Formats: sequence, structure tokens, C-alpha cells
Amino acid sequence: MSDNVTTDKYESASNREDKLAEFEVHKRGMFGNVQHWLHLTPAAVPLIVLIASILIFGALIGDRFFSPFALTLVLQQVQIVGIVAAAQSLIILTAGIDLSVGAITVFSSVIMGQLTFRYGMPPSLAILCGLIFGTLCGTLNGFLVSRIKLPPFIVTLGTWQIILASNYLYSANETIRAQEIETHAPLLQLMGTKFQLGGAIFTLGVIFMIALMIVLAWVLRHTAWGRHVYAVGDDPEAAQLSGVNVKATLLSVYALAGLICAFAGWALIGRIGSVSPTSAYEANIESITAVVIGGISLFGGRGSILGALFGALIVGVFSLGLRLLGADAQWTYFFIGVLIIAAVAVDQWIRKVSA
Amino acid sequence: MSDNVTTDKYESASNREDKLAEFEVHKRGMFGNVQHWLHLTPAAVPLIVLIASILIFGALIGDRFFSPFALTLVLQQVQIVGIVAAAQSLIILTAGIDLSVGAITVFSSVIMGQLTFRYGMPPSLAILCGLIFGTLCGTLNGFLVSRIKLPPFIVTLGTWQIILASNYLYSANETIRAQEIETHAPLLQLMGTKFQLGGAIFTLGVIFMIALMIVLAWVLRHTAWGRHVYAVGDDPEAAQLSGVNVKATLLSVYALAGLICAFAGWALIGRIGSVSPTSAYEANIESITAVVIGGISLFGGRGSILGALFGALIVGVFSLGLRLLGADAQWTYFFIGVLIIAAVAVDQWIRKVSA
Amino acid sequence: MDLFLHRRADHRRRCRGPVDQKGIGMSEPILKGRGLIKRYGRVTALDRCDFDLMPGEILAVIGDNGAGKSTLIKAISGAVTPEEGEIWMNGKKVHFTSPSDAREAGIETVYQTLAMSPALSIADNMFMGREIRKPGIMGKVFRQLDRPAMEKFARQKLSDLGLMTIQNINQAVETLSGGQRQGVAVARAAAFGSKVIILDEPTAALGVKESRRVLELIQDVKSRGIPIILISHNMPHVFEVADRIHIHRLGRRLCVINPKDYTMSDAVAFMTGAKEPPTEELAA
Amino acid sequence: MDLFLHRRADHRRRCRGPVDQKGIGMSEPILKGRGLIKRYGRVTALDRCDFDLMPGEILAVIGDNGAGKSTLIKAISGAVTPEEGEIWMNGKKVHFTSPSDAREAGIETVYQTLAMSPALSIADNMFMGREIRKPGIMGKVFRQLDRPAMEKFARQKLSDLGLMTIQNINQAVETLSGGQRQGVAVARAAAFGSKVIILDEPTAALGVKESRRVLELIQDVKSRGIPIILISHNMPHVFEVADRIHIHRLGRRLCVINPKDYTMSDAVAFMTGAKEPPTEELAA
Amino acid sequence: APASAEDISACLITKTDTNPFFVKMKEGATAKAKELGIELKSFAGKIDGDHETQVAAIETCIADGAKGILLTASDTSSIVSSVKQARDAGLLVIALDTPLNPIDAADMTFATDNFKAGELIGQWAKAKLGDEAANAKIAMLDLAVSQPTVGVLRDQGFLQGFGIDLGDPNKWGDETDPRVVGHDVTAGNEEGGRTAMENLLATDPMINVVYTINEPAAAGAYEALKAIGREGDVTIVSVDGGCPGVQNVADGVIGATSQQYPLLMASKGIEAIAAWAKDGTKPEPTEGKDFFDTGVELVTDQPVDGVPSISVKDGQDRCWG
Ligand SMILES: Nc1ncnc2c1ncn2[C@@H]1O[C@H](COP(=O)(O)OP(=O)(O)OP(=O)(O)O)[C@@H](O)[C@H]1O
Ligand SMILES: Nc1ncnc2c1ncn2[C@@H]1O[C@H](COP(=O)(O)OP(=O)(O)OP(=O)(O)O)[C@@H](O)[C@H]1O
Ligand SMILES: [Mg+2]
Ligand SMILES: [Mg+2]
Repeated sequence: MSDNVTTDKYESASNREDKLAEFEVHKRGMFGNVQHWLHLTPAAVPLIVLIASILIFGALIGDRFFSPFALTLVLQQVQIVGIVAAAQSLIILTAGIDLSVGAITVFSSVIMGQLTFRYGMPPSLAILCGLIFGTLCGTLNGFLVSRIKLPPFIVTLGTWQIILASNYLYSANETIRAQEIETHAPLLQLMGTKFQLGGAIFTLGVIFMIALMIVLAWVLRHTAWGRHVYAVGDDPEAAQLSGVNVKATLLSVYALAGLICAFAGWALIGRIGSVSPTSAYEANIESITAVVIGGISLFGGRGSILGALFGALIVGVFSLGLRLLGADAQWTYFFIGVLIIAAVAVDQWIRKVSA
Repeated sequence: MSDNVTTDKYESASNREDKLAEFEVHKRGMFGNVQHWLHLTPAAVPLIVLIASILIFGALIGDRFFSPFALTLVLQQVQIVGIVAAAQSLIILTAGIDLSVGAITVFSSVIMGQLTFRYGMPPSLAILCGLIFGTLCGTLNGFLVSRIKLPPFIVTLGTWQIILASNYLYSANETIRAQEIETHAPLLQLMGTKFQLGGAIFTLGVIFMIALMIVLAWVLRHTAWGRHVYAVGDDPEAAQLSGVNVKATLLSVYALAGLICAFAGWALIGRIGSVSPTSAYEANIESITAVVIGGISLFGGRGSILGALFGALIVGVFSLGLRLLGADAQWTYFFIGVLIIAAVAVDQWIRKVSA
Repeated sequence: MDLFLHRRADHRRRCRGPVDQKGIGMSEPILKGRGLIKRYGRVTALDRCDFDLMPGEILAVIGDNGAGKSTLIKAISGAVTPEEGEIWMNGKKVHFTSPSDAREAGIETVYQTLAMSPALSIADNMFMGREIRKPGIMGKVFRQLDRPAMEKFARQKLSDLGLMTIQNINQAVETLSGGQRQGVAVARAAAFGSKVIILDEPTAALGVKESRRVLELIQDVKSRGIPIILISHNMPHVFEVADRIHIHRLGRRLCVINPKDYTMSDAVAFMTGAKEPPTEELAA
Repeated sequence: MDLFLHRRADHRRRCRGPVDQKGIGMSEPILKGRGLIKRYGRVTALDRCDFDLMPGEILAVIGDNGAGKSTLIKAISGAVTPEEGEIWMNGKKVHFTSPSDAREAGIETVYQTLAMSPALSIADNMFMGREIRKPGIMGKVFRQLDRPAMEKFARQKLSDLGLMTIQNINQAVETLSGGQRQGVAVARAAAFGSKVIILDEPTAALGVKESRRVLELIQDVKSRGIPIILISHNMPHVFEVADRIHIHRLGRRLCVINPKDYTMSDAVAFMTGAKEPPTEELAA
Repeated sequence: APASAEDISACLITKTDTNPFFVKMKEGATAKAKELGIELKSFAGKIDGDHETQVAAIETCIADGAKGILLTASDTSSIVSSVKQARDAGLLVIALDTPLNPIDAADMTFATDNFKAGELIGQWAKAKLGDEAANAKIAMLDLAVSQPTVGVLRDQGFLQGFGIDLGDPNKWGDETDPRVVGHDVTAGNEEGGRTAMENLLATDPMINVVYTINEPAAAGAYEALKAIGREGDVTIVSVDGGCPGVQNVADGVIGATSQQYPLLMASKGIEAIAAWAKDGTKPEPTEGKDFFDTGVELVTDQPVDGVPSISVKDGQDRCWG
């Protein structure tokens, strides 16, 4: 056919110059290099903010703040929020959000306590049941999100109220006292076990939080599952088409988040000594705050889970630092509000200039 | 040039049959018609749920519920959440979310009260200042969202804490008593003015809520600004390119939402009689719940603001109905949680089958 | 003159820039851009770009992916503000800061991404940003839209253009097929563009038949005396309808050629850098 | 036979369906679809569609916008599950419920939307869903990825195909230009497709030069003996590379023609319904 | 229809239904109501300070045709308008635990004097420290930044009892006495108690007196002290007298606690409503007070001179929850 021959002629013109398209190598100055590094290392900004705020409060307050005691105190104070923030990060990486984390945390701890003391179960078994329960709650969220395809915000808004109400109904608002737990089921307080290194005091719960974050960061970076979590958060349809099982990934993320919250519930018993159904009621907002300050995008697929750890620590440093400066408790809330907006504005700015 | 002549020949082939592309006319059965109507009328589903729940509770409880008194009581009980939900709807229509609505509401009411009683301002001026203050808070949110381009969730997470902390700091946690307001500044309680129609009791606040919803529904449907709000929520970039001033629209929406919240603050004084800095602390979650049950998409651009009114009423009917049935308060929260998930699942289902 | 400076600054840019400067039988350009610069982070999308559109002509803009064509027309239509450079319209300097500015000046654009709000109706989309208000108090004070008028106009325009027969002008745009959406976007531009119409790859997603309709429409608009800027990767289309071809390369105008004087192969060779453009190219 | 029934049920479908049934010198189709049906709400995207791909051939699929081409290849590649109908591969009936099923069977697809995760690296995207794990305990127990191996392979494939020289294989895909992304998607398919490669409009967004590279790549893959399905609106491209052309219309196969026997005008006329297809078309 | 005993219904509206104090109050009321054949409905705010839900609850009771309301008000002034509405509708409104502002807004108040409860532990702590009281370092663990009345009353009562100048008695945090190290908020639970204690310890590690809003917060504070090995030399005082709290006094976690009697308040309240429904009699206040005092007792095993107290043993016999 004559027309397809003539038609194509003009296209061959493009081949005369056979230089391959190349990726541009940008020359950057010092500043440019720093920006580029900040851009590539999403946890770097919160880390810098964290170090800066420690230094500033240290300079303002002096030894009372800049002591191993005070600094490890921050770790102890943020451990519950930190563990929950790990769960929240996973979910936010898939472009979801989980309002029910606090409810799962406290209900799991109540189940561990009540199974031991109301029904006389051995503590180890009760803890196992609590962990399974948390996982089931997470799985319920995951099922509604991945199968019924409801928006995560709404699903967890609903399950939050459901789980919390069940928690009060089941526990009949009974507290189990620390002394009883100490005598009859010390395993429940395991996460509160202390050990000292110089003036620094660490608890098993703190070690657990840090280890959890490091393990999750490694898993997200170095396993296929981790890459799939990012891909699902980035563009679920593209992930599906390129061979990721989106539903299974989402389900596993929510279930894992539930399990982590149950661990947070266990750590909660270690921290407060007793089992109380009124704990952790603001853990959802606090964990979201930590994640957001840690530079993880609410739109999913971007950010490092270590950022959430730094975010939680930043809030902890601010709270303690402001208290030590003698600020009223209200002022702490005020400054944390300012901090949230400032952290995200800075993050946005860095992304913009280094784009 | 010979090649462009020959090349084009094949295309002209397509013109031989000159039937125009036509929009398919679908024949639908009864059921199909209903689905189609439901699909086109986003407020219909919550309206049906509302009527159904009134009927069910009426059947279960009888006259105590099915009386003009009880039914108008629901209206009075949801008026604050309803007014705030109107503000929340506007923001959610632009694909945003506002966590600071409750804080703006209560701080505005505190300002109205404190300006009158602490500084002796005439009540009318104090109310005006309160309304202006609410608008300014909204404008601050709008500025951060539209100019600095921060995500609304984070911005309002921050301003929520900032405004609430300022509220406690400014008010010094003082309640202004109803008796004093009644004697010295009855204008502050204006929205609480009652009038009776048969057994039904209406307050000015209730009338305001209903009128506000109807006016906003009209404005959204019948003015350019309203269409722009939908366009911005749908796809901000497309809206910008097709000539909408996206920044100004966003700013105006947040400012208007702030103003509406300030009106809610005024209505709050009418409802509880006094000015208390601890009111409306959960208005953000409650208004989001109402909006979500009302079928407005959290992704923006879809849904009718009347749906939010029905959503608020559904929650009100459930709360009152369950209480009259003698259910424990925790069961009410439990069922509202179930209701949220069920409402959205049904909505999703209707959208799917009628797509 | 600044043209001279440019030529010295960049030796690869050989063909004659502002073609009207010869002044032989040519009127002033209706739209003229000079030295436009626009950067995205480290990417320079427009690099001292010049541009001329003559009255009544169809000017095609061709160039490789990422050459900056879309950015150029966004700069002209106010969707992005160039960091440097000037734009003249009918000999007067203009400064568009938003697409609505350009639209008020009579420049209508069909963007590569179409720029429609999927959930809104065809009529709403056609009038987005320039809604008609009811006459009298309802319109003036309450700012009520005149829906019947808008719908009538929209239906009229769509049938005028023969692009499609619309059953329901209140249908949401998301229920339309890709081709139908493209049609609505083009109809919107044709209906409101009083001075210039810009089309960015209007046939990229279209089938053969739909593409043909759009090409006919372009010629139709031209016959109404309105100049058109057409961006396309489709050489046969370009050579069929264009009066002049602006070849864009690496963020700037490489040269302007007359399709009657060059083959498609030449154009592609210039565009991809396989061949040097002629030193003195007179694109009349 | 069901072919006979179909012909009776629809008088407009005249050309011979499953072309291999003649059996003259033809092997079995490597991929075969029969009676595929897929509806989206009220739209019937596939309407009892048949389909055949012969070993080693390039089969082009052409058709108007919305004819159901993308849906057809999604059904073949497991991205959508047809409501009715059967698919055979190498004579064995297969049932893909997800894209990974099809990929395990050796069918690689470049979707119209590319299907990449913008924030992840080129290497991550190429191996998405089929990551290589470290040998030994780190891989087996801890399931650690073997990044160096994945990066090496990815770099190798990209340069093999001569599509581009990548500076940094760990670059996020979102930092690539449209053309480069297209290149990565095609390279991914070419690298892993052992049985069939499917390309949905691989040149739609590409410039002339990039388009040409993709066409060369297609012929390259064919020379390795792997059959290709190519969807395109670009008739010259189709007529240049295709061995057979499957013409799709209103959700089903209208007919299959040999590009040597027909002109582009004929193909377009069949496709748009301007001309009836030949009653007995033997597309060998 | 004429009211038979079965037709009498009453409402109990508490601040929250998560705090054991109110849970027990509800149990007491439920038991008494069952005994008298009264139908009881209970309502509660979501958190302490949530008075809007209480307003809605009062309205519901009116709609429900209840004969009377037992109310622990979250906001003692804000609720007055609604209470008036209920009384106008012919309901008997009894304030439990917390008097309304003004106190005669309710038909009667059955309450513990929260200020007195604080005062008792303040006096006890002062006496316990003896001369050291002049150099005490006091940590104040309060309820919430919104300063609900009950928290302010207990806090200021404690400070008064300890002999510290109150500044404005309607709010905490404006004291200038250097012995007060600081105030922090606990949300009335263990977690908040521990964090607040840690914060204040970081401010001044030499704290030796800890006031806590309730016993769960005290338990949390104790954990924080234990963590640095100071649980032995710090005096913790608290208010409530719940069984776990009294047990904590026995175990030496808490030095002394002011015990209140929610079960008594609730059952008295139900009886009053029954009487009102029967023949319209209203309950009478305690002699010399404008409310019916259900009493408060200091529970400790370390009695001090001049501060009346009961033993832990007695406290356990009378504890709730
Ligand atoms: N909003 C943006 N942010 C960052 N970079 C951008 C943006 N828009 C365009 N660019 C970059 O600017 C350059 C020019 O893009 P432009 O869209 O103008 O090219 P084009 O010639 O229209 O290409 P195509 O033919 O693919 O449409 C490209 O490198 C592109 O990546
Ligand atoms: N996910 C979906 N939901 C609803 N309808 C869809 C969906 N995908 C495709 N369709 C509809 O199915 C029909 C066929 O679409 P398809 O994408 O297969 O066409 P195509 O031949 O590939 O067209 P094009 O040439 O424009 O790519 C169209 O009417 C389209 O609107
Ligand atoms: Mg472009
Ligand atoms: Mg397609």
C-alpha cells in the first residue's frame, strides 16, 4: 500500500541524530546538596527539629532538662503514643487514617486485665488473647476498608465509638489496681520493667517502641510487603495493575496496626501499673499529630516511619520543656498547635524549594 | 507536499457515515428509576433514613416519642451541631475538613459574653465582635489552606488546639451565669427565644438552623459562587484553569464557615442560657458525623448540604430514641458508631448499583 | 534591538524570530510574546521564548515531549505567570495573572487536561467562571443564576458545532465519554473565544472520526476570522490545517516554517535536533 | 457451532471470526478469547467478544474511542474479570483473577495509564509484585529484598533496549518525563514478558522520536519470537508493524484484516461503520 | 392515668459514666429504685465538663414524663436554665454531689462538701509534716485545663487546709506561695496522673506532698514516684474513697483520702423522688446548712491531732466500687 510507506517517511527523520535521551545531571551548590538530601530523607527534617528543640530547651532550662533523667523521661512519656504512632504511620502510608487506635489500645489492655482477674486465666494466655483481640479489631477495620471499600476516616470514626463503648460496657469501669497486678500477674507489667544506664532510666516499653520503629522501617524499606504498602498508598489502581494484591496488603496493614495497638495496650499496663478503661482516650489525635509532625504525608505513599518516632519525641520534648519553663498546661496545647502548623509549613517549603 | 496529501486520505473514510454520536437513552424499570433518582438526589437517602428512624422509634416508644414536643425537642437538641454541620459541609464540599469548628464556636460565645460582662460593652456590639472574631478564625484557616497550601486536616488540627487553649486562657475558665445574662444582656440569649405552635416548641436557634441550611442549599445551587465551591472541591486545578479563582473561593468558604460557627456560638448561649468555655468541645467530630451520615463525600464536590441537616437529625433522633428506650448512654455511642458505617455502606451501595 | 541580542546569546537559534518584522504585506501580530521564562524547580520549561500569532491564521506549535509547549500556552493564557518576559495583545502589553484575565481579553483555551469539573453539568462547565445571572433583582441582589438561559446557550452551541446531539445538558460531565468531553471543551472555547482560541493536543485521546470533527471545527473557527493556536504531535494534522508552524525545542522557539515549503520530515528533523534549521527562514 | 450462532444473531458481523479455523498452514492461537462479556453499570464494554493471537505475530487492535479495546486487554491480562466467556492460552483454559495471575503465565501488559507508583524508584517499579529476595537466611526468613540484583537487572534491561541511559536507577518515577516513564513501562513488559506482550496505546503521549523507538522495540521483541498485541489510534504505526489487524467495534471483534490487503482508508471505514466489512475476510 | 408506683420514673444524670464514682452512684440509685419499684433511667455526659449532653438529658426526662431528676452537674451555672425548665414542668430536681450555682436552683442538694473534702486532706497533710510544712514542696494534680468546679473546689480546699493563700478561690493556678511547685492536669486517670507527676518531678525533684484530684490519678502519681525510688518519702493525698482507693490507703500508696458516699446520695435521692411522687413532700436540708450533707470522712491509718478521721478498716466497710 503506498500510503503507509510515504506516511512513515517523516518519522525516520528523527533518527538521524542518534543521541540518547539522557537524565540531566544537575550541578548543585552546598545549599542545593543539603536541600536535595533533605528531600530524599523524609525523616531528616523532624530529626533536625527534634535536635534543635532539645538544644533550645536545654539552653533555656539548663541541667534540669539537659540531664539523662529528663531526656529519658521524655522517652517514657511518649512510649504509648510512639507505639500507637507506628501503627498510625502504617495506615497513613496507605493513604488511610485510623481514629480507632486509642480505643483498640485501651480495650486490649482491659481484656488482658479482665481475663486474668475476672476469669482467672493465666496472664500469658490473657496477654495472647488481648493481642489477638487487637488484631481482630484491626482486621475489622481492614475488612471494611479493603472489601466494602468505605473511606478509612468514616470506618474508623464508627469503630472508634463502637470499640470504646464496648470497652466501657465490658469493663463496667472497673480499675484493676497496680498492687494486685504486681502480686498476682506481674507479667502484665512486664513492659514497665526498668533498667538504668548511668542516670538514664529505660523501660522495656521504651526499648520496645524504639525496636518496633527500627524493625518497621527496615521492613518497609527492604521487603516486598513494605514496597507494596508504599505502592498502595501512592496509587492503588496502579499498584493493582502492576501485580500488587491491594486488598490483601490493606487488610494486612490494618490487622498489623491492630496488633501494634494491642502491644501498646500491654505497654500501657506497664506504664501506669494498673488496668484502667479510661486511659489512652486521646491516643488517636496524639498519634496523628506525631505522624504529621514526623513528615508523613496524609495522602499516603510518602514519608518514613522513623519520622513518626521523631514527631512523637518532638511533642514530648515540647510538653516537658514548656512545663519546666513554668508554662501553664494550656500554653502547652497552644504551642503544640503552633508546632503542628509550623512543622508542616517547613516541610512543604523544603519540598518546594528542592523540587 | 505529497505526503500530507496521501496521509490524510484514510481519515476521510470515517466521514462517509455521518451519524452523530448520540447520548444513549436508557430504559429503566421502576426500581431503576428509583435508584436513578436516589443517585441524582444526594440528600434523599439520609431523608429516607431519617423518616424511617422516626417511624421505627415512634412504633417502639409510642406517644412519648411521637409527640410534637419530643420531635421538636430533637430539633432543639441538634441545633448547635446542625449549625456547625452547615459550616463543616461547606468545607467538606471543597474537599477539606475542619477540626476547629467547635473551638471557634465556643470561643466566639465566650467573647460575646466576656466583652459584655468583663468590659461592659453593649451586647449588640459584643455579638458583632464575636461574629467578627469567628470570621477571622475561619479566615486564618482559609489563609493557611489556600495561600500556604497546607492540608486542611493539619491546619485545623493546629488551630483547634490553639483556639481552644486561647479560649481557656482568655476566659480564665469562668462561666457567666444565666441569671446575669438574663438581667443584663438578654440579647445574648436571643437565639433561645421560644414560641409554641400546638405542642411543638421552636426556638429562634432552631429556625436559624433550618433557614441557614435552606439558604445555603439555594446559594450552592443557584449562584456562581456555589457552583465554584463544588468545582473547587471536585478538581481544584481544573477549576483554576476554567476561570475560577480557587484561592478566593477557598478563603471565602473558610471565612464563611468561621462566621457560621460564631453564629453557632451565639445560638449556644441561647440554648444553655449561660456562657461556658467548656461547651461544644466535641462539635468537630459530631458535625463530621452528621455530614458523613448526610451523604456528603469527604473527597469533596459531591453531596447536598441538606443531607447534613438530615444527618444531624438522624443522630438526634437516635440519641433521643435510645435514651427514651432506656438504653445506657454507652449503647447510644455504640449504635451511632454502627449507624455511621451503615449509612456510608448503604450510600456506597446505591451509588454502585445505579452507576 | 532585543532580537539581535538574543541571536548573539544563542548561536543555535538561527531562524528568523518575529516574522512580521519584515513588514511585507503583514499586519501586526494579534498576540506576541518576548523573552518568556518559566522555571519549575530546576527544570526550565520556558527559556527566553518568543512567540507570534498573526490575525486569522492557524499557528501550529510542535515539539518533543517536555519541550515546553503546554507551558508556553499556559503562560499566554494566564494559567502560569512567566517569571520574565512580556506579552502583547493587539500591540498593547498585557499581564494575565489568571486564566480568567485571559478569557476576559477574549482568549479561550482548551487545555491538555481539559479542565472540567466532573461532577458538574455540561452547562455548568461551559459557563464556569462567567455565569449568566438572572435579570432584575434576583440576579443583581441575590446573584441568582439564569439556568434556562445558560442551558439554552449551551445546547445551541453544541448543536451549532454539530459535534453531538446532547440529550440532557444537565448531565454530569463524568458521565460523558472521553470524546464527548473533548467535544464539550472545544465547544466551550469556540463559543466564547472572541479573539484567540488555543487548543493543546485536542485530538490526542480521540478516535479517527472524532479527530476529523475537531479538525473541521478548527477550520470552521478560522473561517470566522479567529486565529487559532494548535499544539499537536500529529504531523499529518498539523500539515493539513496549519498556516505556519512554530517549532519548539528546549523551552524556546527554534524557528517558524511554512508547511508549504517544508516536508514533514524536515519539520521532525528540526524539532528533534536531527537537522539544523535554515538560517533565514521566512515563515510568511 | 457457536460461530454460526453468532453470525445469525448479529447480521452486521460478517467477517470470519476465528481465523485459524480454516486450518491452512496455521498453528493454534497462543491466546484465544471466546464470548467475553463485561458490563460497567449500564455500559456494555465487551459484548460477546472473540479474540485470537497467533504465535510470533504482532496483532494490532484498532477501534473508536470507547469501543472496548482497553477493556478487552484488561480482561485478557486479568485486570478485570469478564462476566462471561472463556480464555484459552496455548490451548489450555485459563482463568486470571488478577494481573499477577496473568503475569505468572507470562503475559506482560503496558496499560494505557502506565500503572506506576510515582514515589517509588525505577527499580522498585520494574519489580513490583515479583521482587527478588536475597539468597540464604536473610531472604528466606527475613524476606529481605536483593536490591543490588534488582538494580543491576533493571539497569541492564533499560540499556539493552537502548531506550535511555539512566543515571540513577533509584530515581523516583515521578521525576521522569512522560516519555521516560513510557520507556520504563515498556522495558518492564519487554523484560518479563515470556509469552505475550500487550501494549495499550504505547505512543499516545510520545513525541515523534520516542514513538519511533517504541516501534523499533516492538519489532525487536517480535524478532525474539514473542507475540505482541498493540492497541493504537495511529493508523500509520499500525500499518507499519502489524501482521494482522483486529478491528473492534461496539464491544466486539468486527473482523480481522491483513494490512497488506487493505488500505488505511478501508480499515478506518470498517472501524467507524462507514463501510461494511468483507463477508469472508481471511486474515492470514 | 393516675400514677401507680410502677408508673413512677426517675432520671439520674451524672457527669460521666466512665468515672467509677458515678458508676457506683448509678448502681446505688438502681438498687434503691428497684427496691421501691421506680423505673430509673440514667444519663451521662461524655467527659467531665460536658454540660450540653446533660441539658439534652434533662429535656429527655421532661419528655419522658419523669417525676424527678437526680443530677450531678458538670457546669453548675450553665445547667440552671434547664433545671428551671424541669422544675416548671413539675419535676423534683435534686442535685447530687455538686451544688448548683445558686444552690437553690435545685429543690434540694444531697452533697459532699468538695471544698471540705479538700480541706480535710490539706489539714491532715500539714499536720503530718509538722514543722516541715513550712518548707513543703507541693505538687497539685488537677483534673483538666478547663477547670471544672469539682476540681477547683477540691484543689482550693486542700490549699486552704494546708494554709496556703488561695488568690481567687474560683480557680487554681494563681497561687503565689513558693511551696506550690506547680499544677498539672491528669484527666482523672492513671496515665495522666503518672505523666503529670513526672512533669512536676522534673520541675522539682524534691516534691514531698502530692495532692491528687482522685485516687486513679494518685495511683498514677505513685507509679511515677516508684520509678525514681521516692515512693517512700512523699505524702500523697486524694479524694473520693472508692474501694480501690481505700485499699491503696491500706497499702500505703495514698496517705489519706477524703471519702464520699455516692451510694448514699443516690439512694437518698431516689427515696426523695418517691416521696415527692407519693404526696408532694420535699426533702429537708441538714440542720444549719442549705443542703443535705451526706458527709465526708478522712480515711487514714495515721490519724493526726485536730483532724477527725476514720480508720482504713471503717473506710473499707463504707467504701463504694
Ligand atoms: N507543574 C509542573 N511542575 C513541575 N514541572 C513541570 C510542571 N509542568 C511542566 N513541568 C515540566 O516542564 C517541562 C515542560 O513541560 P510541558 O508540559 O510544557 O511540555 P510539553 O511540550 O507540553 O510536553 P508534552 O508534549 O508531553 O505535552 C517538562 O520538563 C515538565 O516536566
Ligand atoms: N472503570 C470503568 N467504569 C465505568 N465505565 C468504564 C470503566 N472503564 C471503561 N468504561 C466504559 O467502557 C467503555 C469501553 O471503554 P474502553 O476504555 O475499553 O474503551 P477504549 O476502546 O479503550 O477507548 P479509548 O480508545 O478511548 O482508550 C467506555 O464506554 C467506558 O466509558
Ligand atoms: Mg503538553
Ligand atoms: Mg483505551
